[in-house]
Amino acid sequence: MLLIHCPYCAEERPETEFAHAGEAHIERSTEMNALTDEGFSKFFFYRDNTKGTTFERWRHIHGCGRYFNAARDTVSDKFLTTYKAGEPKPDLSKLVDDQTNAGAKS
Amino acid sequence: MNAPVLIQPNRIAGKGRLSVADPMRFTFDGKTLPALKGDTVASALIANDIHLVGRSFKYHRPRGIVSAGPEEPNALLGIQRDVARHTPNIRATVQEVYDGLEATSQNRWPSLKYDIGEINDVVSPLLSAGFYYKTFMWPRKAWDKVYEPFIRNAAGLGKAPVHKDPDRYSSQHEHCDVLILGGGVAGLSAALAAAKNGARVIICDEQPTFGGALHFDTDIVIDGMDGFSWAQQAMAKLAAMDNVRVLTRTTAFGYYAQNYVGLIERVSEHLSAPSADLPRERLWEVRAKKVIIATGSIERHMVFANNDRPGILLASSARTYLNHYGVAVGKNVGVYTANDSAYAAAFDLKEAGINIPAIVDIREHPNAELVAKAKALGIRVLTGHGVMAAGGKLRVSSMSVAPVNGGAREVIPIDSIIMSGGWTPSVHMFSQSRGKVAYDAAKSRFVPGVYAQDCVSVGSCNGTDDLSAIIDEAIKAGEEAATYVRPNTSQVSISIEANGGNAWEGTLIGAAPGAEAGKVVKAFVDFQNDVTAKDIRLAVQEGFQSIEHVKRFTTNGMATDQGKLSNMHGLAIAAEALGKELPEVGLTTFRAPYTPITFGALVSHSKGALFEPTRKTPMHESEVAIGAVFEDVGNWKRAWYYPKGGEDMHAAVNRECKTTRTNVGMFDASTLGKIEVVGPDAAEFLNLIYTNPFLKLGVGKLRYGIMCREDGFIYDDGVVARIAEDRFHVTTTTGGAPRVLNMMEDYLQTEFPHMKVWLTSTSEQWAVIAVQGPKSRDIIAPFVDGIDLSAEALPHMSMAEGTICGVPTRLMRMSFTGEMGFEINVPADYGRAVWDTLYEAVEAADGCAYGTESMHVLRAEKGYIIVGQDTDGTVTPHDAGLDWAVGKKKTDFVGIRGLKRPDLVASGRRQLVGLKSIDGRSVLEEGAQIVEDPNQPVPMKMIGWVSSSYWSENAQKPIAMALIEDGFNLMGKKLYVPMANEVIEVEVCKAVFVDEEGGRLHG
Amino acid sequence: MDNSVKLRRSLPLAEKAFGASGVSVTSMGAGYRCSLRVGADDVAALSQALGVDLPQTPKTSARSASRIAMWLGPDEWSIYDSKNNPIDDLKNVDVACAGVDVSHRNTAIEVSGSLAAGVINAGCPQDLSLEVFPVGACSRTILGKVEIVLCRTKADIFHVECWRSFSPYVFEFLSTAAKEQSALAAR
Amino acid sequence: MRRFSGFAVAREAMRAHKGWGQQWDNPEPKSSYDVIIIGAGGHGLATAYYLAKEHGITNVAVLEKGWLGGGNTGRNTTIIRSNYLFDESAGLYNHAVNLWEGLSQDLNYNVMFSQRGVMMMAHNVHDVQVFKRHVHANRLNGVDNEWLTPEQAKAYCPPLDISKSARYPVMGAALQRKGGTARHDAVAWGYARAAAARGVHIIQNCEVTGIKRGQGGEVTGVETSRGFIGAKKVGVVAAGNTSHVMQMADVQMPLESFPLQALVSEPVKPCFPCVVMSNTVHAYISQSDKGELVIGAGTDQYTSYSQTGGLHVIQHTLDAICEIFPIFSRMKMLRSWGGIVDVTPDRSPIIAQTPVPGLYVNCGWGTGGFKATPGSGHVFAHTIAKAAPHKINEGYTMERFTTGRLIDEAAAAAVSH
Ligand SMILES: Cc1cc2nc3c(=O)[nH]c(=O)nc-3n(C[C@H](O)[C@H](O)[C@H](O)COP(=O)(O)OP(=O)(O)OC[C@H]3O[C@@H](n4cnc5c(N)ncnc54)[C@H](O)[C@@H]3O)c2cc1C
Ligand SMILES: NC(=O)c1ccc[n+]([C@@H]2O[C@H](COP(=O)([O-])OP(=O)(O)OC[C@H]3O[C@@H](n4cnc5c(N)ncnc54)[C@H](O)[C@@H]3O)[C@@H](O)[C@H]2O)c1
Ligand SMILES: Cc1cc2nc3c(=O)[nH]c(=O)nc-3n(C[C@H](O)[C@H](O)[C@H](O)COP(=O)(O)O)c2cc1C
Ligand SMILES: [Zn+2]
Repeated sequence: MLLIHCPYCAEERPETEFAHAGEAHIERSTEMNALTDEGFSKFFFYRDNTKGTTFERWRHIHGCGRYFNAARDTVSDKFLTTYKAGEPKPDLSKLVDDQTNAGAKS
Repeated sequence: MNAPVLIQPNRIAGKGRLSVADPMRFTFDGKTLPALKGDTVASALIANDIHLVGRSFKYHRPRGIVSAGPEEPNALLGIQRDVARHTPNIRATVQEVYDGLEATSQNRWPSLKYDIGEINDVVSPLLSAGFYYKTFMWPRKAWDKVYEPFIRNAAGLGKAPVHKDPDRYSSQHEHCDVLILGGGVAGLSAALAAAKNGARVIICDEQPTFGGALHFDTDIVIDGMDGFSWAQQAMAKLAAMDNVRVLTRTTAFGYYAQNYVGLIERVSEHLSAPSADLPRERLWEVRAKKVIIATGSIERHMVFANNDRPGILLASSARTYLNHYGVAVGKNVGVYTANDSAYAAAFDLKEAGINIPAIVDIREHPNAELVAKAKALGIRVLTGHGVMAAGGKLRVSSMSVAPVNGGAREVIPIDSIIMSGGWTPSVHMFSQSRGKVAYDAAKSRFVPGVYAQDCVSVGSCNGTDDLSAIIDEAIKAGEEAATYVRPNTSQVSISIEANGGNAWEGTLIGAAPGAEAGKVVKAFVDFQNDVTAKDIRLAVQEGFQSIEHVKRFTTNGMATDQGKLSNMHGLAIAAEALGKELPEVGLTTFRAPYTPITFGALVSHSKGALFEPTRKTPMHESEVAIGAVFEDVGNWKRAWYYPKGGEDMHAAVNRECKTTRTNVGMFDASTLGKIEVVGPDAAEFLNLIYTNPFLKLGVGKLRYGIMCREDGFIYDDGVVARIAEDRFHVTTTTGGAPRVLNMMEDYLQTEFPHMKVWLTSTSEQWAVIAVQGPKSRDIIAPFVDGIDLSAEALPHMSMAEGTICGVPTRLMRMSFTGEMGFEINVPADYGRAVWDTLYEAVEAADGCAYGTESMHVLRAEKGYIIVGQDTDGTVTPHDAGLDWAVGKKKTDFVGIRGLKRPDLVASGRRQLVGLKSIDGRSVLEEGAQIVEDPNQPVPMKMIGWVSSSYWSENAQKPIAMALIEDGFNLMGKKLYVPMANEVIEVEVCKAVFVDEEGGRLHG
Repeated sequence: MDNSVKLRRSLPLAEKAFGASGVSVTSMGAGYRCSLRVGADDVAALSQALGVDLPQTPKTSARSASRIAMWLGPDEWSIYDSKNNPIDDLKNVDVACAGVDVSHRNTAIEVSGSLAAGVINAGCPQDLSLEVFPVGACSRTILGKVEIVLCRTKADIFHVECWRSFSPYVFEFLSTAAKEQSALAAR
Repeated sequence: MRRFSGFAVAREAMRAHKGWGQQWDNPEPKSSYDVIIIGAGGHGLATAYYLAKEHGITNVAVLEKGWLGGGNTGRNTTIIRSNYLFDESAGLYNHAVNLWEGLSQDLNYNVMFSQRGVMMMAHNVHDVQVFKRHVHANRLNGVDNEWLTPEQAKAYCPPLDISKSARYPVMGAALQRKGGTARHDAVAWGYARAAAARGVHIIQNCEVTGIKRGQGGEVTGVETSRGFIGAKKVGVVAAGNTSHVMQMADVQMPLESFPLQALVSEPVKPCFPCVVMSNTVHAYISQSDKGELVIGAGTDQYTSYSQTGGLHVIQHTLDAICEIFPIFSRMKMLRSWGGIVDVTPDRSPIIAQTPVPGLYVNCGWGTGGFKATPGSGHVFAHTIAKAAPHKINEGYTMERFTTGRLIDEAAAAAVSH
């Protein structure tokens, strides 16, 4: 069971309070009607499915109810950071550094 | 039970820590035997000079007790408390004796001594590793009927329980600063240091008493006490501190992400009459900020011919039996070792009066002091020698000894052999945490290397051998952990003084002399799975070069002990055969659980009533009272039908349907999902979520709405009521309630965050009673206040607020039956009372309550769909004949683009239509398939399927709905429904079977 | 409005109670609840209308008289009142907000006694030590297989809220755990 | 290839098994091949085998980053059945079952295909409707599947609790008698041995790290941890890792990879005669020939490339197992593990050509591809050899996610595995 930091509750909470909600930063077009078949397919079906740091959405469904984003390493399953919905992608290079430093502690 | 007379041939007076004042009795294969409180089944059996306790998996070789701990591969017994409390495969070395315990040996027939399966040992050359892949292929049929049943029957150890488990299991989530796994000297020292520094500490050990190796190592003095006493004192000190939780009999079985560690505490399996409220086991789910791993190390056996004979044990285990349980493993004990630790065992046994005919040490030059001491005690030491084979069958009777470099064999009679191939650090938990082990070439062992989580290993599991070094390392880890978690507390340092406990030198991994390549002997690597050194070599010979292949081909390390003794040996033999170094070949993956754990403990409370919640509506008890039969819909219990006077479902449903159309029926619709959508942008929001237009829906009006996913397939449907300009009452299907709310929240929070709208689930705020039928208005009118119920004031698809029976209501004029009808929403705590009141009136008017089955029939008579029955996830609104509900002028809604994809607009899609049986009486089976030509050969071309089908009492004929290719264009066409024994002719029709004009709605 | 009511409120748990040494599990009487949603700008206005300061720190609650306001999310509070319906106080407020009466949706159970936190931890994965979950702390979370709202009203008293149809499960869960924990503590 | 038989075993037994050779060679990679298959799981190896056997293409290498069969092939619960609803699925999986039936003989390797029957439990009215829909469609498709009453289900699987008081009572079951299990490792080994015997190179510890393309965008070979290897055609059969491998050719996939866990109990004497699946309560169970109960859990909710998952997922599964089979509560879990499954939006596989000339992909089997192994390899070999799909896999393209022509068994039935 993962431990996830909810940026709204400002606390780490157990995974069972959360629902994973797929890859993050896939915006729904404001002009849905203008999408091509391929465009729609990319939007709805195609995913990076990154091996390494992925950006993903979670909902603190059995907590504050908020959707938020996370950067997580899909190989180690470790979170690099979580941030509120609507905020831009954090600077990864910095985060990776922080992690290495944090890792050195133990 | 009366105090038994203690005749235990191997119990040594004055040795061990158990008290003769606490006698008990247990049975083994029906024979009653004495034991002492604190004995394990294994120590008690050995005390009674019983070594033969089981038969191996494949060859059915007689097997004895090898160890004194959880690593035991052989001594697995069935333990029975009573008929329903039978547990197979219990390690005799872990199970404590309680008065009246019944133990049975396994995998033998007809008896332990005379086992038919022994034939496998005789034909064992045929049964080499992986032999079954090479044979049993001809004749093809014989596999199912002969070979496979034979293989299956030969396999397996104990017998599975046949009764429902009557025991309780408990669970507990727990958080701490520092979790310490293992309560040997390392764990205890770390715990004392961490606890003194204010950390919230949990320390667990799988044994009943703390101390670890101190159970056997009586040469150690700590803080002026003998080591074991120190451990007990340390544990008492910890237990008395508020910030420490001490858990005995508690195994750490799994190390998961982010320092989440699973522990199982065995609560009552050692008690003779546990209270019924006491769980058998308790699962602890611990989340720790820091984990200190202090799990010690495990002694290895020696791999030589017939090393599996009963009476051959690990040396330190023999020492545990002697020093802790006061039991000698034999009277005449041979010693075979590659490591110093066996000497101490020999000395202790010798000093207890046991004859030690020889210490056979494969090393040319073992520690001179130890050799000198042995000689001083009168023990013969054969250095540079090996045990080439053990003699005896049901019990070891001799060891055949020869110089390692060749030479004459000497057969030494013994009744037990104790052995040590050195020690394997227990890196299980470390590895489970995803840490990477490193190879310590000097000592041929794997130790913790790169850490992946916030944890640290100390003591013997970390490859630290010297006692003082262990203590220093552990104290440091404890202090650092505490200050890491609580940086602001002032630091207290502790000191622990130790004497004794020098590092034990010497190691042997792989086959011992006499079992090397080319020797055709049975030298067991994995006892339980009967894997020999030559099996491992055969695997390599056949091309299984990865250690993972070797494991799977030979099953080495796959038994219930998971290779605690065998993995290193297997690896070494494979590496040798491959001509590679050990770390190049590598270990197999460590996985949870560390030792096997009870399903029931993982389930803990989630069984019976707590398996999953059973949801009941507010009116449930009233429905029970009038005889409802219920069906499961998700977690809900819904009234299915209400049989009267012995009616079957069919009769009840016919009556309910008829009564509702001609008179009045009432229905509990409380399970429908409800969402209150509030805010200035509420209408805008719903307009995007539903395919229908919503902006212009008037206050007090209702609209049926359809919801798609972006892909354009129907996701849910429901009725939306506008309560106020900025407030809507939305209903969803029963099953759809949570996912619809979740989807709406998703869009609201992430796609349309600019909208000022809030969503609140009110599914359970409102009890909902549908009153339907021509008399529905007459029934409810007397109870309603503040609402004009007339058709003009409250027409079909409108709503009003007022009271009913004096309680507030949202009263909706709507219908899922095609009759005039009302859906009465009342606050749920009033639901039952309002239902009872209305039911009285309905009954007085010769109306009835109807259940979900009648609801299904009544709506099908009108062709109304049920999402999830007449649609699945492949049906668009257009397919379902609901094109009218898709706002043509809307520029956006969820699904707008998906709906336009080529395949969704192509011709030939399956469309929802009605079906009549041409014979006028055959009720089709739901799910039945439809074809154009019933005479075509299989595989047939199916053009559709029956989604709903009933006998309609109102229409006096069978009715059905079906999804059929191009169905809208097939009206009147004759099609066929091929069943197993007949073909039913059907005709496509409109899906409306009653009141085609729809006039009845508006009464 | 409720004055005109002639019918009885039948609570989902009626008057269920379970007691064992060190812990009791008791269903609470009928209360009033409002799910309140409002943006940050309008919190003050609503605090005033409700007579209780809507807390803005996660996991905290605020009290006044018979009323308690629990932070559930950044724009979400649960207002519980054992005597008066808070929704009535929102009638004349003129801010964009969503006050929804959920008095009947939820029901409450009180768990009290020295073993209370442990009993809840039988199914709740949060850290309920006083250090991390002090008196006044509240949170939506999980108990076994259902969602609850948990509020610590005293060091050894917890107010547990859940939807009505889940309440038999929650009660059964808590009383089963209570029975076992009591027996375990007595070892 | 030395033929395996009872006689051969007996002969070898007399001489301490000294005569067995390697079941497959471990050759050094050549500089190029006609076809490279990435991934030596069951599907990849089967593809290579059928390329050689059916299409005479033997200049083939199967590249495996670890040890062959170590992916999902080596970690699945081995359930085999073909009672799927849609024509496309029934066609594909039934093709596989037909091949399974003769596979041991074809490969001269006993894969222990055990047709003990797969029984899927119906616990509510909706399940009954869905399963009956399957039974009818299967009958007309020539796929074995029958409806059982609760009593018949109990007779077929005596440990089943069919009491009406159960939380989820058994309302019936769909039984496919031809379904069952097979020995997963033997499937990989058998294909490897048979493919190697026909000249296929199986190269283990050889991770593909790049896909090289020529002027026209066509594949020309692969970069590996053992250097560049040229190829005219490349087939990606990398299960959980597909997105990552396809990214090397700049092809994004409609896939997500999730951890899927399974566990085994301690071995006990035969007590469970068939395979039982219950989708409503999420339980999948059978007993292996060695005696362990083999139990499948669900996927974890998040994407991951680690072969582990959370304890709560295992707990959830055991809840269900013990609820349907309360007698198993005292049994013990011996080992649990995880695999990585790649899942398509409609949970049906992709077996197709890709936008990159010469590049083929076979993926998206999610939680249920073991059963298809022979069929999948067979049609994929055809697709690669002919540069055109076999009739059976025509619908399993990537384009279906653009046109909307999905093969969505789950949507139709909420059934997995
Ligand atoms: C726990 C679990 C239970 C399951 N239960 C069932 C079941 O009961 N029934 C069923 O039908 N199916 C089941 N499945 C699914 C089934 O296991 C898979 O669908 C199937 O085995 C896939 O086979 P494969 O050959 O495609 O993949 P794999 O066996 O995973 O083979 C893919 C190979 O590709 C290799 N690879 C990946 N990347 C590279 C690279 N860059 N270079 C070289 N090699 C690479 C991998 O190492 C791996 O060996 C289950 C899966 C799991 C995890
Ligand atoms: N001199 C040497 O070379 C040498 C070698 C090995 C051991 N030893 C002796 O062993 C001791 C080492 O101390 P230590 O504390 O590191 O180890 P230890 O073996 O004394 O204690 C480890 C404890 O951990 C427990 N444990 C192991 N795995 C567990 C799990 N998964 N869950 C719960 N409990 C678990 C065991 O029951 C045991 O009590 C010393 O007494 C030392 O003298 C010495
Ligand atoms: C059908 C099946 C049966 C298994 N039986 C056993 C078993 O009896 N003992 C065992 O230790 N592991 C067993 N395993 C698990 C393997 O040991 C191993 O965990 C699995 O193949 C995953 O590999 P990994 O753990 O090395 O990552 C079995 C696996 C499968 C797929
Ligand atoms: Zn939160």
